[in-house]
Amino acid sequence: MSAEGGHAAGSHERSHPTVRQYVLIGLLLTVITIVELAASYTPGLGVLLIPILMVLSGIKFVIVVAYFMHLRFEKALLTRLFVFGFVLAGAILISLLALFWGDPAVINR
Amino acid sequence: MRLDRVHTRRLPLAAAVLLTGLVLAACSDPLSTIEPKSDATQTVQNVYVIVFWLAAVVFVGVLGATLILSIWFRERPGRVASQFHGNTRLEIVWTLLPVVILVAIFIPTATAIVDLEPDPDDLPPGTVHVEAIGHQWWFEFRYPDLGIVTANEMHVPVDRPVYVTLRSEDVIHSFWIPQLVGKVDMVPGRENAVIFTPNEARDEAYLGQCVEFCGTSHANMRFRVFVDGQADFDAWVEAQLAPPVAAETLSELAQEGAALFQNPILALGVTPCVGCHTVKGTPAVGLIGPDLTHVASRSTLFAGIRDGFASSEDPERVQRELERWISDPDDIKPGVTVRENGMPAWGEHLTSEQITALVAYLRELQ
Amino acid sequence: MAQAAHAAEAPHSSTGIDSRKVLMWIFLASECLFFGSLIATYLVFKGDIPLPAPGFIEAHMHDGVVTGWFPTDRVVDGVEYAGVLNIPVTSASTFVLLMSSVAMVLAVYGAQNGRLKMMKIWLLATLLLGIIFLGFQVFEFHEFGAEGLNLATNQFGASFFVLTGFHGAHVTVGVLMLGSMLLASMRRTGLGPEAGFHVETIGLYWHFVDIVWIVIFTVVYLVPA
Amino acid sequence: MATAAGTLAAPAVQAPSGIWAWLTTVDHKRIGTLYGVSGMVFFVVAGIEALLIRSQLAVPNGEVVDADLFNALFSMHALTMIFLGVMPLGAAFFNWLVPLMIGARDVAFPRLNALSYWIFLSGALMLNASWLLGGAPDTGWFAYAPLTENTYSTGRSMDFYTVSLIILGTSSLIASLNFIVTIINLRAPGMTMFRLPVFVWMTMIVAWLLVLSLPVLTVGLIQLYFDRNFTTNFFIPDGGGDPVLWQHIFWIFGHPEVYVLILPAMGIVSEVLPTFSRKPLFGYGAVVFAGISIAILGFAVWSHHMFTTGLGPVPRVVFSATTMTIAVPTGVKIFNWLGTLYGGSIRFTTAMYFAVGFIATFTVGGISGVMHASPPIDTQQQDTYFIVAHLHYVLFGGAIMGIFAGVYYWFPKFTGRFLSEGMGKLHFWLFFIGLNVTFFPMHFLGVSGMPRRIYTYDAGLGWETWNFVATLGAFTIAAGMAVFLWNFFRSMREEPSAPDNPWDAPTLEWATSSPPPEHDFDVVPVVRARDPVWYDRDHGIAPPEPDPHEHIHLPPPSYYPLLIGVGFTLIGIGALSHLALVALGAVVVIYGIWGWTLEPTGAEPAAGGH
Repeated sequence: MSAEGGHAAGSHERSHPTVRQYVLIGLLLTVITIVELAASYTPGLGVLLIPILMVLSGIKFVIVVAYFMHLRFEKALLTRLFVFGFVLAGAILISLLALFWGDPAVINR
Repeated sequence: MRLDRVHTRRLPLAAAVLLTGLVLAACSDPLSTIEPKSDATQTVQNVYVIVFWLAAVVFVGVLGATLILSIWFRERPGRVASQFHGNTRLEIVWTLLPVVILVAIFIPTATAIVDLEPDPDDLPPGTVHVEAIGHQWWFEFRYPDLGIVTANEMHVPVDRPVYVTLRSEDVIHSFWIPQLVGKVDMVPGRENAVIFTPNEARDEAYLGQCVEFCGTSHANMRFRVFVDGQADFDAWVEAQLAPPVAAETLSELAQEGAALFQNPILALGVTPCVGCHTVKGTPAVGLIGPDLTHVASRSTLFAGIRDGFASSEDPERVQRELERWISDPDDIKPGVTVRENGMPAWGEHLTSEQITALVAYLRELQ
Repeated sequence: MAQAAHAAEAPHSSTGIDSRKVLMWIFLASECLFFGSLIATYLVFKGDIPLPAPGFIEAHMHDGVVTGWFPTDRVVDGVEYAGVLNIPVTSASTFVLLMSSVAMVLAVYGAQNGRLKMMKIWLLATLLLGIIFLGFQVFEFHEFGAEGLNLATNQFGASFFVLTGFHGAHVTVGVLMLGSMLLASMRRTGLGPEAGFHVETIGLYWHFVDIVWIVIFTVVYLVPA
Repeated sequence: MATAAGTLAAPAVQAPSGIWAWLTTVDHKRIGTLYGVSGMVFFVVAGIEALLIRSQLAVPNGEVVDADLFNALFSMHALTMIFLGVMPLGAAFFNWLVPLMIGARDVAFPRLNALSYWIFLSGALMLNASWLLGGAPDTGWFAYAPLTENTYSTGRSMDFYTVSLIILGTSSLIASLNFIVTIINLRAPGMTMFRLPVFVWMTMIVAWLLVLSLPVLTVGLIQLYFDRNFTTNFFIPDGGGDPVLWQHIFWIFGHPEVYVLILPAMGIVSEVLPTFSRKPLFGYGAVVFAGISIAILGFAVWSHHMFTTGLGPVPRVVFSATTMTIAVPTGVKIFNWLGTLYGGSIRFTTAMYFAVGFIATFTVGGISGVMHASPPIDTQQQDTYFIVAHLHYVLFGGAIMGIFAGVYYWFPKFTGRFLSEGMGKLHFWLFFIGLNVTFFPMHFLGVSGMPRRIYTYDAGLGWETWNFVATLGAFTIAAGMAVFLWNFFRSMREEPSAPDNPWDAPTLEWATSSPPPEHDFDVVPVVRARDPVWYDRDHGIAPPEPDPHEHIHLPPPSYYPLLIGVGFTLIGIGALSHLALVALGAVVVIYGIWGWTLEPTGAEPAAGGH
């Protein structure tokens, strides 16, 4: 619909970020990446490292999807469509790993 | 209308015939899945009976309802369809009803899964341990505690737990003796296991077969299980452990065959017999093909698809088939020369006299 | 707005969202499953990479350290293994891809606000950053190959190369789309009223490829085995 | 590029005719016909393969075909039926009906729709070309590694399998994306989501299933292709791989695929039953939600195909529970169909015969499915003829019966002609009796321990009688198909005579002419209720008058879809022969997409996109 493409900012309840905000978001993403790197080089985090990394990259993921991909500013329908696939992919991935990592039958690999 | 006449006559009768057919059809068939002869298959059967009768009730109910509604509400002069969109109470009922049925199925199912699961660290006392190894297209059976290696034929004592570990040398096979134990796959790179206690000794063999598609001759990959009384089993073990036939007791022709069998360069560029087969006490120590130390004592040949010397009424016929096998095995079991580590077609390399001599030798490997 | 001219012939849309955008989002949902499966394969094998055969150790021993087998440094049975993954280099390429996303979002901004020149500049920037990322990947693959890790080496090699390779293929498709868009925007006739949409849709794809890399970077490079 | 696009767009001005019209069409109805005819052709091909299988097994130690050919036959029978028969027949109905049922003038992306057909045709021909070039796939449609790896499957057959399935998957993915968007976005005014006909709902669910499951299969196929051609060892145990991983990947796709095959038939039956019962569908909401639940649960049950693989007790308990749960929504559907019959004034047309037959035979398949949802029972049924019986009751008794209900029901709408009811009923009885005679005895064979996929068996195992009976049944089905084809060709020679709404049906496709005009509706209908045609009839609402000044814009024909399809074919052939051809194919695809994007489509932006 032209209202969507033509007047990007006009037809939405929340207005898109400005150039400045986009750059700031980019900076934020960079900072998070640096923190991730630092965490992975920090000895002694042990098992904590994995959840830390997961949360940080999850935050990055959400930021890109919400702001760069404008999902935050679109109708909820698009979010639902995408999240459905994403959650399913995650669920299948986790159950697959659970099936393999708890598998006693493997004798050589 | 034609529909109701045809239906009313056919369906109830058909349903009755089919249901009883389902119960009776398989009884006394050698591979029957509903004639349990071990604790393991009995456990399955106990679940099956519950599920079967529940299924039968649903079958009759739904098909009957379909039939009755179709007849009752068919178009007739003056009939007007009542316009309604649903009935919430009814819909809740027929959502919950299946749930109840499924719970009734699930509880025995879950119990049976746990019951059937072997625990390798806590095997019952007196367990016989067998290693079953799938090959394209035959089964190898090893008894690690007894030192026996055989092929396509398993002997177990009655009323003692049998623990079978399952492996594969090549592709995925599946191990199944319908009357003794449900199927579990033999997966390369993995080790699975089953445990069962046969409860009926008999002369007739229990039939088993590969049930996971494993290539050209999947259909020709079968085996037999003999459930013996303890004394018979001990005798079998003793026979298997007995030293193989001494060379000097062989007939003249068989000695000629033995020489051929043990010749390390039987034909140029072709792996000789000894490259693949083992006959204990001889230079033949190959590990690729079946162990032939006591091949003539087996009831079948070529993985359960033909009678062997020990069971056939007509040993000459077995002799001829074995000659045909050595000469062109694909003729009996398609694909066997083509697959990796396959049996060569010796007809291209040996004279028929030589093959006759070879078979004469094998025939004396009691 | 520059694109308002075509408002008279608006396509029908029951939800008010442009069909192409809906299509792209569903496609991206599908892509989640694609990369999810590749990542799952990688993780299934990551846990237990077996030791190499003695022949491999001999062939890839440099200064007492074996290269090209394990993802990260480790010592097993007194043998020292140098990890294949080069975190500093990949961090740089990750940064490049992240910046390309920023560039992309600015290009979309330009396109949607009728600032054609801004759009072109940032499209070009995105394109170049994408190509640099691909360059990093070529370099990385080449290095790994030199150290002894290839598709046949072990399950780590196979699942790593197929996962990152297919990500790279997606980046390549993105680069092709960006290049096409850029070329089209140079045409005499200009871009036409649909530019905002095309750029935004390509942008969605590009950002998605970026977030896939966010996951890959974490799961493959940072999370220890 | 720009100039090329300018000249190439010329056919858009004067409407192409004859074969060219079919090659460049973007009309959803014509594409539906292409899918339908292709699907029927491959249905017959797969049926012939089935007859050969049944002939071989009619008697013990049969000698009709040899082992290798038999293995190729059963593998190709499954692949052809699933991917080239039932799926395209489903797609034919989606294409024909979805825009008509939601009151749209076409799908959201007409050219993408044409593209998905040409890619489908490319994959279909490639898969069947394997018969002539290096042997057809002969490891079953499930293709369990490591049997499919180079060591055990020499020759090209498994490469044909991977490449053509990836191509077919691409086609289905494109089509599915298109249908989801169409249903979400192109509904007529007043057509809310909960006024959508159940068939449209099922279409959307099927499309979602494909969109979310195909990528998983694609990954597996890529890995298998890499194993065979690029030295990886994903599924080769000797190289550290794991064949069980293939099984997981395959069935994560494979189980949703089962619902892809059956849900369209459920949708069709949900349209046919109310029309001929002359009353609304019983429990519309329940039927829709049952479909959605089946789809979601369909992703949580894949390991029930692997109960005998050795997964350990916990996964078996869990997957057994999820699998049994699926019986609940399935049961809800069956009960609601029965509820639809209740209180009706049922006209037993041929379509209704097939629909009621569907309920009966599908129920049998559903019940036997619950049996092997129990892993202990499954250890006695898995890979036996019991499973063959089960799956054919679901796919023949379900999917095929449903599809033929749809064929008889919508034939007047599609062609403007009627199929003969007399021959139709003969067809039904031959199918119904044939399928029960073929497949019911297979339950007995399975209980008697007959394994699947064996090309020969010995006498004396109690299998002779029922195998022979099953073979007789198979030829009965073939006779039914012959009657149908005769009926079809006879009918096509007649003059069109069908009125707009011959069955007094409630959905929007019956609100336009039979066959519909190219633009579907003279006036885009306004929907006021769930059964719009009945609502307007009962409330005396006359159809709106067309506006003589309205310019109905239709997307012009395009040969870029065909061109891109050719590009895909080249990529596929290249993947099977020389990688240089892949590059050439990629160039053709890219050129095609360029031309496509720049091609003028009038002023309808909804037709664009890539």
